[in-house]
This record gives sequence, C-alpha cells and structure tokens, in this order.
Amino acid sequence: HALAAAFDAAVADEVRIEPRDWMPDAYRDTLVRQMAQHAHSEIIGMQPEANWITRAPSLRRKAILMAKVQDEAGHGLYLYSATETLGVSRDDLLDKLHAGRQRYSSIFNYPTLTWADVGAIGWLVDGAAITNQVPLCRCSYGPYARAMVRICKEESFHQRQGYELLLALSRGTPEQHAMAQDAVNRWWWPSLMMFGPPDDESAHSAQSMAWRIKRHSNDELRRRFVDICVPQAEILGLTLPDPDLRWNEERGGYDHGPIDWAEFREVLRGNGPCNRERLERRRAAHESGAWVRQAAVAYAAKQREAGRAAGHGADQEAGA
Amino acid sequence: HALAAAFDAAVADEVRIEPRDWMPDAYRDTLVRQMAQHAHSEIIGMQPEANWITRAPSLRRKAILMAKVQDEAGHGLYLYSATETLGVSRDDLLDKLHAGRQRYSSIFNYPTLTWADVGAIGWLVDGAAITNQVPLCRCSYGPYARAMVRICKEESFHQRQGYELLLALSRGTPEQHAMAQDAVNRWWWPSLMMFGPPDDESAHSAQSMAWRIKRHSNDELRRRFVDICVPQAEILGLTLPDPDLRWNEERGGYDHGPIDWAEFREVLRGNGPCNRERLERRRAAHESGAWVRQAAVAYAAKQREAGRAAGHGADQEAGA
Amino acid sequence: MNAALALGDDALVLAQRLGEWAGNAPVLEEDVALTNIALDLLGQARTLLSLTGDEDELAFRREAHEFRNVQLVEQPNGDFADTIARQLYFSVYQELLYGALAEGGSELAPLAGKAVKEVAYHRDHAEQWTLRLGDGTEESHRRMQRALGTLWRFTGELFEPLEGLAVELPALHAPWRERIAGVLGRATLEIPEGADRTAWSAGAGRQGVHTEPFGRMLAEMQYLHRAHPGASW
Amino acid sequence: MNAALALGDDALVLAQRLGEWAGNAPVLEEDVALTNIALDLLGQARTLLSLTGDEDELAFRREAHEFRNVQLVEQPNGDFADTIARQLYFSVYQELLYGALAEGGSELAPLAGKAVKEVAYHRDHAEQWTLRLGDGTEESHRRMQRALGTLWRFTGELFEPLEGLAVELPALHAPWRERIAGVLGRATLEIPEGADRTAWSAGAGRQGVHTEPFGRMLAEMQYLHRAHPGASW
Repeated sequence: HALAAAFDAAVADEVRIEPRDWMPDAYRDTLVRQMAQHAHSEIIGMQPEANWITRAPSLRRKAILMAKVQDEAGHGLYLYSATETLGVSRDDLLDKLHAGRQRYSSIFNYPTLTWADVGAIGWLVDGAAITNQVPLCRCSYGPYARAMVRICKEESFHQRQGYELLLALSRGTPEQHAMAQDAVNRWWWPSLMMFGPPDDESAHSAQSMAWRIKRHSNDELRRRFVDICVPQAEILGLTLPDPDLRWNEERGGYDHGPIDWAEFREVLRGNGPCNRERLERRRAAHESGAWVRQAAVAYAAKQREAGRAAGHGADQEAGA
Repeated sequence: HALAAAFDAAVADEVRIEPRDWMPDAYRDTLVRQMAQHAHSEIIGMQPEANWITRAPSLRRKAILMAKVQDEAGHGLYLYSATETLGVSRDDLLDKLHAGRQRYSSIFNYPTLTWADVGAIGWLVDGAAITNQVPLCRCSYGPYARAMVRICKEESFHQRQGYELLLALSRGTPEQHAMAQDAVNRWWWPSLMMFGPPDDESAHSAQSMAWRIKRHSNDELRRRFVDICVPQAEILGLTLPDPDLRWNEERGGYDHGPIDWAEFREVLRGNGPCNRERLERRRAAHESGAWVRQAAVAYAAKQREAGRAAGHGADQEAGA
Repeated sequence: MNAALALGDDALVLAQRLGEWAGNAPVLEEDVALTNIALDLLGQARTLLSLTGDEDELAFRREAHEFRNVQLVEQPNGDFADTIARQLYFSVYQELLYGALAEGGSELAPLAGKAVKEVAYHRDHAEQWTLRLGDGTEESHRRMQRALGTLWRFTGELFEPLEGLAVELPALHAPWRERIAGVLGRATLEIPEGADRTAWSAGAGRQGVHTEPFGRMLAEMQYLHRAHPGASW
Repeated sequence: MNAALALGDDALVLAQRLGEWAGNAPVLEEDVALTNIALDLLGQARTLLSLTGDEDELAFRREAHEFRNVQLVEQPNGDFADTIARQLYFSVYQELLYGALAEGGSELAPLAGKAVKEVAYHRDHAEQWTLRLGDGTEESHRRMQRALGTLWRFTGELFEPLEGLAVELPALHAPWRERIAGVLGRATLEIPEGADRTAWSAGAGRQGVHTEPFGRMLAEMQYLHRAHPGASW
C-alpha cells in the first residue's frame, strides 16, 4: 500500500500524524484505547483526592488540592477532545467506562486513607505518571502529543506540591511523620506497578514502539522512576518499603526487590480495594446528572429553534 | 339520647371509656386529633436528638441517647396502637402527617445546634411534656390513659438524664458551661409555648375539660412548669433568659415575662426554623422504605398462601 | 473587622460546600466550573479572614456559634438545582455588594475591586444554568422551581444591616429582587412567594445561630486540624 | 488484650453505623429493632474496650489506623438491604464466635456467655429480613442479592486467625458458610460467587488498614470529643 508506506515513512521520520492523515486501523484503535484509558484515569483519579478536599487541614492546602482536582478535570477535557479527533465521542467513551469495557489506571483503585496519601499521590503517582508521559509529548499522533505537553507541565507542578506536602509532614510531629511513612509504605509498590508488567510479559509494547507511541520499555521507565525517587526519599527522611533496594554500581542505578504481580493482576481483574466504589461513584454521578444534561440539550434546542425563527422572520422582512 | 346521657354520666363519674363503648363523634374526633398529634410528635421528635447520636462525646452518653430515641420510637408505637382502637390505621395517620394534614408538636421545629441541646430537650422539653402528660394518665379514654402511664414513667427518666447532662456541662469547662447556657437560652421560650396559647385564646379547652381529656388550663400547667424549673435552674447554675421572671409572693409562684406569640404562630404556620426539614426527612424515610414494606407484605402473603396450601394438603390427607 | 469576618465566613462556607461537588458534577465542564468558583471564594475568604486574624485559627478552631456567615451558604448542596439556586441568590447579592464596596473608600474596597470580576463570572454561571434548568425540560423546571422555593426563606437575612460595613445592605434588597425576578422571568420560573425568613433565620447567622447541617459540615472540615493540635501542615 | 480490642472495635463500629439509622428506618418497628441491636453492640463494645483501657480514650482518641475492627462493619449503611446483608454476615459470625468463646475458659467467656443471647436475637432479626427481602418482591430480591454480592469480599477477613483469642477463627469459616447458605437458600437467594477478599482486605482491618468511608465515620464520631480536650461529659 502506498498509504501505509507513506504512513510508516512519516512515523519513522518523526513527522506528526494529524487527524486527517491516513492511518492504519490498528494504530487508530491502539490510540483510542490508550487515550481513552488516559482520559478515564484523569476523571476517576479525581475521586481519591477529592475525598480529602473537605477535610484539608489548612486553607492553603485546601486551595492547592482543589486546584489540583480541577486540573485533573481539565486534563480529562483535553484528552477526551484529543480522542474525539479519532472519531469517537466523549459520550461513547463514558458509556464504555461505565459499562466496565474501557479501563482506567489501576492505581486509582487504592484508597486514600489519610491526609498524607494526598502527598504520596502527588509525589509517587504523579511522579510515575510524568515519567510515563514525558516521552508521550513526542508521540507520533499530534493531538495526543500536544495534550501531553500541557498536561505534563501541570503534573510536574502537582508532583512538587505533593513532595512538599510530605516534607512538611515528615518534619512535623511524630504523628505526622508516621502518617507520611505509612502513606509511602502503601503507595510505593502500586506506583511501581503503574509502569505495567515486566518487558518480557508486555503484549503491545513492540508495535507501540514501532509506531512511536511508546518510546521506552516498561522496565526502563520503572528503573528511571526508582532512580529519581531514592534520593528524594532520603531528603524527605522517609524510607521506601523495599529491603532489597540497593545501588547497582555496574548499571549506575538502583535495583529494586520483586514486585507482587499477583496483586497487580487481581486489581486489574476488578478485585482491588476500591474498584467497585470508584466505578459506582462515577456511575452515580453520571446518572444523577442525567436530568441536568437533558435540560441543557433541551434548552439549546429551544434556543436554536428561536434563533431560526428570528432569522426566518428577518429574512422575510428583508425580502419584503 | 340515652347513650349520650350514659356517656356523660360515665365521664363525670370518672369511669374509663373503652373502645367498644358508645362515644360522641366529636369526642372521638378530638381524641384522634390529639392522640395522632402526640404519636407524630414522638416520631418527628426522634430527629433533633438522633442528630447527635453519631457525635455523642462519650460512649455512656451515646448509649443513653440511643436508648432515649429508641423509647421515643416505642412511644410512637404505643400511641399509634392506642389511636387504632378508635378505628384509624397507622398508615392513614402517617399519610396525613406526610401530607401536612395532621400536626406534631411545634417544639420539634427548632434545631439541635450543639450537644447541650440534647440536655436542654431532656430537661425542658421532656419536662414540659411530662407536666402536660401526667394529667393525661387520668384521661377519660382508657387506651390513651394507659399508654400515658407507661410513657410518663419513661419520660421522667429522660428528663432526669437531660438535667444531669446539663449539670455536667454547667460544671465543666467554660466552653461547656457556655454551651449549656446557650442551649437553655434557645429552648426556654419554645418550651413555654408547648403549653399552647393563653387560656383566653385557647379554642378547644372547655370541651376537652368537660370530657376529662384535659384537666388543667394551658396557663395553669405553664405556671406549674415554671415553678418547677426556676429552682432547678439555680442548682444547675444556669440562667433562664427572662429578665421579668420573679417570685409572686401573693400567688406563691413565679411570674414570667411576655411570650412571643407571633413566633409561636409563625412556627405553627410552617415557618419555623426546621418545619420543612423535619417533614421532608420523614417523607424521605417513608418513601425510601416503601420497597421494604412492600417486600414484607408480599412475603407474608406468600407464607399465608403456603400455610393454606399445606393445610389444604393436610385436610386432603386426613380425608383420604 | 466584624464585617470582614462575616463576609469571609460567607465565602469560606460556600467554598466548602462547593468543594463537596468535586468529582460528582453532572458534566465534566461543571467539575471545572464549580471548583473554579469554590477556589475564587476560598481566595476571598483567606484575604478577608486574614484581616481579622490567622486564617487557619479562624477556619478550624472556632465553634459553630462563632461563625458569622449567613445561613444561606451553609445549606446542603442537594441536587444540582439546589446548588444553582443557592449560587444564583448568593452571587447576585455578592456582585451588588462587592460592586458597592469597590466604589467606596473602605478598607475592603481593594479586595472588592478584585473580587467583583470573579463574582460577575459566578453570577453569569448561575444565570446560564437557571435559564437552562428553568427553560429546559419539565423535570428540570420542576426541580429548579422547588429549589428556589426551598431556599427563599434564607434570602431575607442577606440584607440585614452589617455593623462596620461601608455598604447599606438593606438598600441592596430592591435591586437584588429586581435582578432575580429578571433572570427567573427569562427562565420561565416564578419568583417564590412566602416569607423570606423564618422564626430564627432573620439575621441569625450573622449572630452565630446556624442550622443543623452546619454543625456536621464543620465537624468534617475541622476534624483533621483539631485532631493534631499545634501541628503545621 | 489484642483480641478484646479487636472484638470491641467490631462492636463499636457496627453500633455507630446502626445508630445512623435512628429515625430513618422503613418502619417504626425497625427504628426500635435497629437501635436495640446498636445498643447491645455498644454495651459489648464498652465491656470489651474497658478490658484494654479507658473506653472513651479508645473510642475517641485513636486514629483510624489504630482501630482493629474488620472492614465489614465499617461499610456504609447503604439501603436497607445493604444493612441487612451486613447484619446477616456479621451476626452469624458473632453467634458462632461468642458461642465458642462462652464454652471456653478464657477471660472473655463471661462476656460471651451474656452476649450470645443478644447475638442470637440479632441473627434472628437478620434472618427474618433476609427471608422477607429475598422472597418478597422482585425489587427486594434484586436489591438483597446485590447487597450480598457487594459485601461478600469483606467476609473472608472475619476468619483470619486473631492473636490471643481462645477460638480458632478459621475453623468457624465452614459452619458460617453452611449457615449462610441455609438462610439464603430458604430466601431464594444465591450465595455470592467471586473472591471473599480483595487485594487489601484479607486481615487488613485487624492490622489497622481500613476503607475510605471509615475515616469519614470516625471524623463524625470523634469530632466533639476532640474539640474539647480534657473535658468530662
């Protein structure tokens, strides 16, 4: 195929693919799946953090947290829009999310049990997300790459805020320090799982690399993340809950202990601590908002109708 | 009428009227209105106190409050049963309550804003209720009188517990003392209004007295209540919010200042601080429980059906 | 600065209520919009409270009866119509109030001058949704009309005189009513009848008398701060 | 007395949840019954906690991660079916547990001997309602089946070994399952399939790991007590 060859050549030359360009169906499907999951993760990801907005212990922290959750809603909007350039509507994507036919990031199936979890999400979860997402700013699909540029900028801001929150706790009262350590204990391993299964078990990786959607292997990114976190944890005065974590002189990086992939698979299968709650809450918000969306649609239709009638009247006058 | 004469004579002789006895329609109507209002007051009255069950500041107080709210549900049950002896079902009465066509005591349209309100309700509201209700133990209608005997016993227990709660607060920290004083300030006047309008404006009183449903005038009971409260307030170390309250040597009792009857009428008219919330909450509980009641009815019908079928089968066997 | 405290409490309490919507809005755009409004209000609250003392001491260590906000802003979110009705009543009031304050020379004028633009956006947001809900479907019309009626009795308190404030609040009542009537008229909704205050609501919030839901709201808001006395966050 | 603390926390937390029903039950008889069960549990909790320390210190001054209750009892009330499913799972467990404890000679035997009668009533109450809801209407059947499914993943934790307890909890799992299956069978309901624990729920409550709703429940329960440090009530 000439089209396919041109596409492959463009991708290999790092030319951005745009919505009107020809693309293979499999490329489109992969992008839709990945971008939808990414969008869904932003809106489901609001839940664990919103859980603490009403209880934030200072007004400054409350404002920071509100702004962060608002950014996540905004990221959801960018990403649904970017996905719409591939011909799928936001409503369709939401229906699939609510029906359990599209995924969101498994990390959000873990609960936020204390205020320190807000910090741990910022530091570790946003940190892992950025490590994953920075290469996506050079993704071969233009709208996705551009959305990621905006998102990554804001995410790194969130990551610093989370780190700073944990730092304040770690240097606070013994109870606050313990709260921070407990949060890191609970979020560390799930964060490492965010990079996906080990390279030898990763199904779609090779093709995604060829398409320049993905640019680094799961294990590569995971190691990069660990290398960033270890010195940060030291400054924080918090311990990472991995007795096997040690410097590998030869590789010039840190080796970490074995990841509990059984837990990863369980959570992926719907059996995490909050899978049910997250999806039910999302469905409930959507369903109890149905009458509002219907009202907006009905009102817009009436306005269009009125506009047409007025326009028609004007035409008649002009014609008279 | 011979029946009417016999009824009048019986009442005059302090003979109890029982459900199967003949009684004038107006007597029956008066009783239904009063008993229904009383029953409704018990169940609406659960709301302001239940508001604090989950926040009670010690386990002992939590247990006492739970037991009290449970007693109120129990009183509701007695009183609906007693009213049913007059030929009106509980469902009918509840429908009328929910439709706003029967009243409950206006006092429950005031909010419980602090923990001390739980004490003030016990001391003042239950105290006023008892003053009103003790004479009802000798009411001419038997089932009502007997229900009141049980209720008054429990109410005086609640009243003492409320008093003791306030005493603990009054003798506690300055914040606790202020909380107790604030509660008494807010509940004192509404409690005085519980005895109804002044005698010269009270519509049904004369007839109810003749029927021995009522035995003392509104003002008489109100004065009795004030005379009880003043020395109790002194022991509590709390002030009653009435600058005109003073000992009347001549009468041998306390005179109180003018009551704001405009507020009383406003609250009666539905315009109190919580009228809407109380009724909406009640309706919501009733409506969201509809499917449960339907299930119970359906299950009972199936059981009867099964019982009949089994009985029928047994008959056949016996006949065979 | 009694007035700054009262206006600061209004903004703080409404921000707290709106914060409860995060992640629960009927459309994603409203998650953004409601949080945005909450953030504006929280910013106003922090400026106003800081005029009177330490913002966190004031927000997290006062008891319910020490708060000076009007009862309107503490009312529970209810459904989206209840929230929009509350926003409409309050944002029209706040726009008039900040507009008048900004023109005066009081200590609050600079704050009001900055906030008046935010508040105009809040008012516009509430107006747009009032139109959509009022003139949308039968159900949305019914819900919006009910919500307006439910909250009406908390509107009278907004116009009680407020000590130390450079604006005569009672004088704002008529223009407020006119603007509300205008929006409701365009939205095919009726202005509620009946009392605009209850036996206890007239000016009561400003004197520290609140409603039952407020105590529960504060318990949630203050719990963590109070559970760690003296800690920094 | 780690075991007394764990059992005491179970009873306390479930009493707190049931207390939320007061005034909201579907029929007045259930306002009485649910509060009655809550009171029994609260009584058990007070006895058990007092074996370990001051009951109010333990109830009101611990942080979430210091509570040792199973995650089942902290789950929100949901609708009446959710509450009955939680009651069924828990009361059958508690009846088996207290029955076994009462027969042993441990420190908890006297308490268990007294409580076993209360718990038999709780179990009977839950059973009767399971029958009514399961074999009532189509809607009640659907709701009850859903509730049983939702809570199933919190049942495995009940049978994790508990240090210091004179009863082998894992040994109660089979009789528990048999009794539950019996009731559900009579109620025309299916015993749920799928995992009876999640990635985090297996024994996690006993180690201080709880679920998100628990933090909110504690905030409400402890707020007033914590707002007045050192006060007596």
